[in-house]
Amino acid sequence: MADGTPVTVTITRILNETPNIRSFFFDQPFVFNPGQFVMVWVPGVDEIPMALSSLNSITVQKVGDATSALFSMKRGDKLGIRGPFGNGFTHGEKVLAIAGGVGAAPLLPLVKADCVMTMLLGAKTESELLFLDQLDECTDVVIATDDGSQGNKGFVTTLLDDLNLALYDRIAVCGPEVMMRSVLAKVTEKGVLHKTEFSLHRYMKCGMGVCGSCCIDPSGLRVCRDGPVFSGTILQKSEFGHYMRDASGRKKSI
Amino acid sequence: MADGTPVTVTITRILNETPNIRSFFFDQPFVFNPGQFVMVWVPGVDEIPMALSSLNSITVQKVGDATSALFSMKRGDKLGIRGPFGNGFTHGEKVLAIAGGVGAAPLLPLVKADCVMTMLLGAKTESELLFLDQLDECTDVVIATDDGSQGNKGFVTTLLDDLNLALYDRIAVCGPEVMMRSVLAKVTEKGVLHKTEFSLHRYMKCGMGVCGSCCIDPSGLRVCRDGPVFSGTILQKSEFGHYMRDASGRKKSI
Amino acid sequence: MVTIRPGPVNVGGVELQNHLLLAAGVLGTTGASLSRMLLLGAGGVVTKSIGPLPKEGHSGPCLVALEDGLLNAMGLPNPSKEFVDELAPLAKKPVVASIFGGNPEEFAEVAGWFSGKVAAAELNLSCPHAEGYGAAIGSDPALVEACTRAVVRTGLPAWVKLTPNVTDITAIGKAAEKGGASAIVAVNTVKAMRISTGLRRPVLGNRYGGLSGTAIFPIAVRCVYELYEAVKVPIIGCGGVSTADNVVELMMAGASAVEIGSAVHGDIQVFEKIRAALYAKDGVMASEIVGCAHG
Amino acid sequence: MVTIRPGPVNVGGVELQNHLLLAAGVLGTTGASLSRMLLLGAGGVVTKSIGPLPKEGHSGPCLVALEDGLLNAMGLPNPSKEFVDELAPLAKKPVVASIFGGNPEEFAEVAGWFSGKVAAAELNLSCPHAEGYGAAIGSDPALVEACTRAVVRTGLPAWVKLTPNVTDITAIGKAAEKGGASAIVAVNTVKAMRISTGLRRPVLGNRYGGLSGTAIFPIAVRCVYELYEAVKVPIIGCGGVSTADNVVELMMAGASAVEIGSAVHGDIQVFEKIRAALYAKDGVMASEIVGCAHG
Repeated sequence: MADGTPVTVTITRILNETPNIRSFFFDQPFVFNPGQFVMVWVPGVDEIPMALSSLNSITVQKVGDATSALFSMKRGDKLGIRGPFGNGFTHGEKVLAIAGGVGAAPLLPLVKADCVMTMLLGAKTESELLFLDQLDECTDVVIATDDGSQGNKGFVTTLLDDLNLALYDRIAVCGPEVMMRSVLAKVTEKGVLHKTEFSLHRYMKCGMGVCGSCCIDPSGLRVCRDGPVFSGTILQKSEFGHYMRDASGRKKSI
Repeated sequence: MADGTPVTVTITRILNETPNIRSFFFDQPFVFNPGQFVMVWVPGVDEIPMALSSLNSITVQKVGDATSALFSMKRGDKLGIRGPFGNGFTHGEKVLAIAGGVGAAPLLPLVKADCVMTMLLGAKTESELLFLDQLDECTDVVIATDDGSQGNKGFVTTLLDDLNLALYDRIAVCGPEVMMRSVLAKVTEKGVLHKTEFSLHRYMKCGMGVCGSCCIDPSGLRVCRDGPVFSGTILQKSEFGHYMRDASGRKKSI
Repeated sequence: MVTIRPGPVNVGGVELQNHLLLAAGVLGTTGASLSRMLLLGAGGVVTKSIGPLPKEGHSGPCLVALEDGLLNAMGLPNPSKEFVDELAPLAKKPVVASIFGGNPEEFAEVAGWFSGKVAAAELNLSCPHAEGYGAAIGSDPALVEACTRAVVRTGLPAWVKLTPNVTDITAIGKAAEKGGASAIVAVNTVKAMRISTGLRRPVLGNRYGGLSGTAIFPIAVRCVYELYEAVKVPIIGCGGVSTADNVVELMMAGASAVEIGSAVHGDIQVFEKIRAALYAKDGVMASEIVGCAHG
Repeated sequence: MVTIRPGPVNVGGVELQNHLLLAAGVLGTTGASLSRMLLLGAGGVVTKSIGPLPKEGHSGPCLVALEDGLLNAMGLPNPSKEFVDELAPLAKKPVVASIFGGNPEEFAEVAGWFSGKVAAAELNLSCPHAEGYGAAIGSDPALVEACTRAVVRTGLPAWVKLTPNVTDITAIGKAAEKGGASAIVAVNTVKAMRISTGLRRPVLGNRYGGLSGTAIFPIAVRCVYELYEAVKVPIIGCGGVSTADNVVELMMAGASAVEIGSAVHGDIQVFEKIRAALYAKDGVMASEIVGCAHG
């Protein structure tokens, strides 16, 4: 179908990236900007937003019904893909990328686009560091793990203290919202909030700016269409880091 | 509306061309090829196919309900126009045009396009010769009237005998079907059938090749879309000159 | 794209040349026009709807093109019995006579004229803009059943074309099946209107009309899908089909064949084009995909 | 183009800032989103439909874009009573609460939560894809009348949003009027389906959904036109409006105001753009064109 209905793709390869994260490669490429996402339809289960980790792959952490169903799929199985949707990261020349956990997925194409000078990569433990080899080939990676099994012990945020942030024109952040909120506090403190963009996760139904399920307070901006990438300035006085809404629209704390 | 629904036009001028024929000029031009027609909607009455006699005019003979209603309209009144539709005349360099009565209407723009060497113009009587002055300015007009009140006495067909038909690359014909059928016979006899095109009139409902009310036998070609201009070759073994169909689809003799 | 292996197509008692039929009301006014459409790749043709008496139809405008469809109110113009002669050159061809009437007797009368001369009769119980005919009858299950039965008695396979302008199309489909229909055709046009803001009146002479074309394709898919779960007789899909993938989609919803109408406005070669894209020697059996989107 | 002279707009008991309302189900899930749409030029906003209990809605896909419309089956996701708090910052603004329930009692209960806090309640008697709600109730005149009356008793002006998926929409409109409706909103989405031929199943998680957008505009015009000849209460047109001329067309059909939904998919600035094109100091009075395409 030539319209906005799902494109059928066939899974060509499945890579175990970490104990809990897999990449699914499919047989059709999607032209996209780093940070854009697609709606992934797992037939008979549900449809979920996923960042593209390359032209023809998504990288997924097992967290719920749909991702569990996805993890049970095999090479040759089919998915439906709508998109890409959303805005993606603003282009920069000298980018600092900050990722936590599966948040490295939308940042990998940014790194491969050869504009990222430094990447701060965080995870709970060594085995959960996502895309380390690929990132290492393209940029200067600095690592933090909660348990200190590799790199700095502690949160990725702490790595910011050792950098000269004046070197960078953009700062791109993706990871768990608690981690992103602490990055937001840190960049505010360091006076570089205006350079910073965060990729948000919110429950979304339509993915194209119509249903309103992913609107954030107090701006009413739509994560799926006006985002998912927002400037730190917009997020500072917002629900970001405090609460989000579930499928019914009820607020839940982060 | 940007689609194929009627364009509303306002009548800016009404010209009495002959005792029974008027031109209605409107406030919007329509880009067209000579021989194409528009569907003219007389609000509250009916919609009828009419040749464009210029970019912004139709020239109409009073023959039925819709044309009578049109004749009662005044400057400032509004019409709906769909089209232009149909194919129009094939381009030629040295064209002979043959018109009978109101059949001069679609031929006028052809003459004004400066490709008509000679025009044969016929009517019942002098006062019914349509567009004589305008035609005379642009081309060599030869006249026939049934009553001999101007030009040759008799049918326009007889004028063909005095012409060297080898001079022309195309012959464009429009007029009453009986007259056109006799032209068809004459050009066949003279061996120039292949140069000849006739503009047909048939009852039509949709004007755009869907409903089938104007299809001709035996080809099934649609006058509104495959025509209204057909080569003499196509028409020779056809219903042309013999019968047509009424609004219900029943055949009626010509 | 899913392609279909060529093979014999027999639907609702009619042997078709492929899965694509010319829909009623489109280029079906003369025998010559129907012949042309068969030559241009239609696997079967349905005639203009024929009624008990000649009708001239509504005053114009009768049809306008919208961006994504056609809006028409022809008013069932037809030459009545005279039309039978039009079909003489089409003997043995896959021609289906569309018929209408105001009651079962009229349906039987008109069907009788065509008995032995066409492959089937398609009951127009669905035209949304002709008072006392079409949808006026087609939204009443008891009348649908009675009209269908009356036509079945003439010996012709009875195809029943349904209107989508009802609260529950499956109730009408079941009534047609009960009356002995050989096939159900779903759907006719959707009742609609456009207004000329310049002239401050509806654009159609009849004011109300029927919407066809791509705009209604999702409605046709839904109706075919609903009917497939409600009736056992074959369903012929109709409504906004303009590509081979549309054909496959309607078949997956449950259609055994499809009718194509408005798409000839875009391109009179549409049958040939869809046929070329739809069939392939290494395609799937049609029976594999009919209704496969269920369950 | 016909333009309208700016002036006060009071429809169905609600003072609007212009003739253009944000339709229910579109960007109406949070108070912030509704505020944004008012800032972006909507003359009034209708909330996401709120029901007696929180609902998560259907599994996805829930909405797909077609070439000429949107197809959705959200499944009435809503936070229920918690939603009342979302509207606190919108006090005195032209906010209409869309509400649904499975019976008159539930409608009354939900309407009661909003009494005094919104300008009106819009009864969703028309959602085509939620079992036991919406169109399941909205195709039964007696239930429509009872639900309307139950909401009227809460003191809120009751707007009743109708489904086009019925044989006769005027019967439903009359029932709403009899129940005391302050306005009728016509129409909700048209029941439809698309199938993924690649995946061989309906594209929506709920299989069936509702079609909106330009595809259904001619159906909306027809329904408004029919209702205008059947009821006396004001009609609010809805369905596929995306231009100022569409607004004028629905008003000529009989609408006193219009709701706009799917067009925000193309452009979230659509209210501001239509407003800029629709109003002019030398325009006609709105009252001159409402229903002018009749008679």
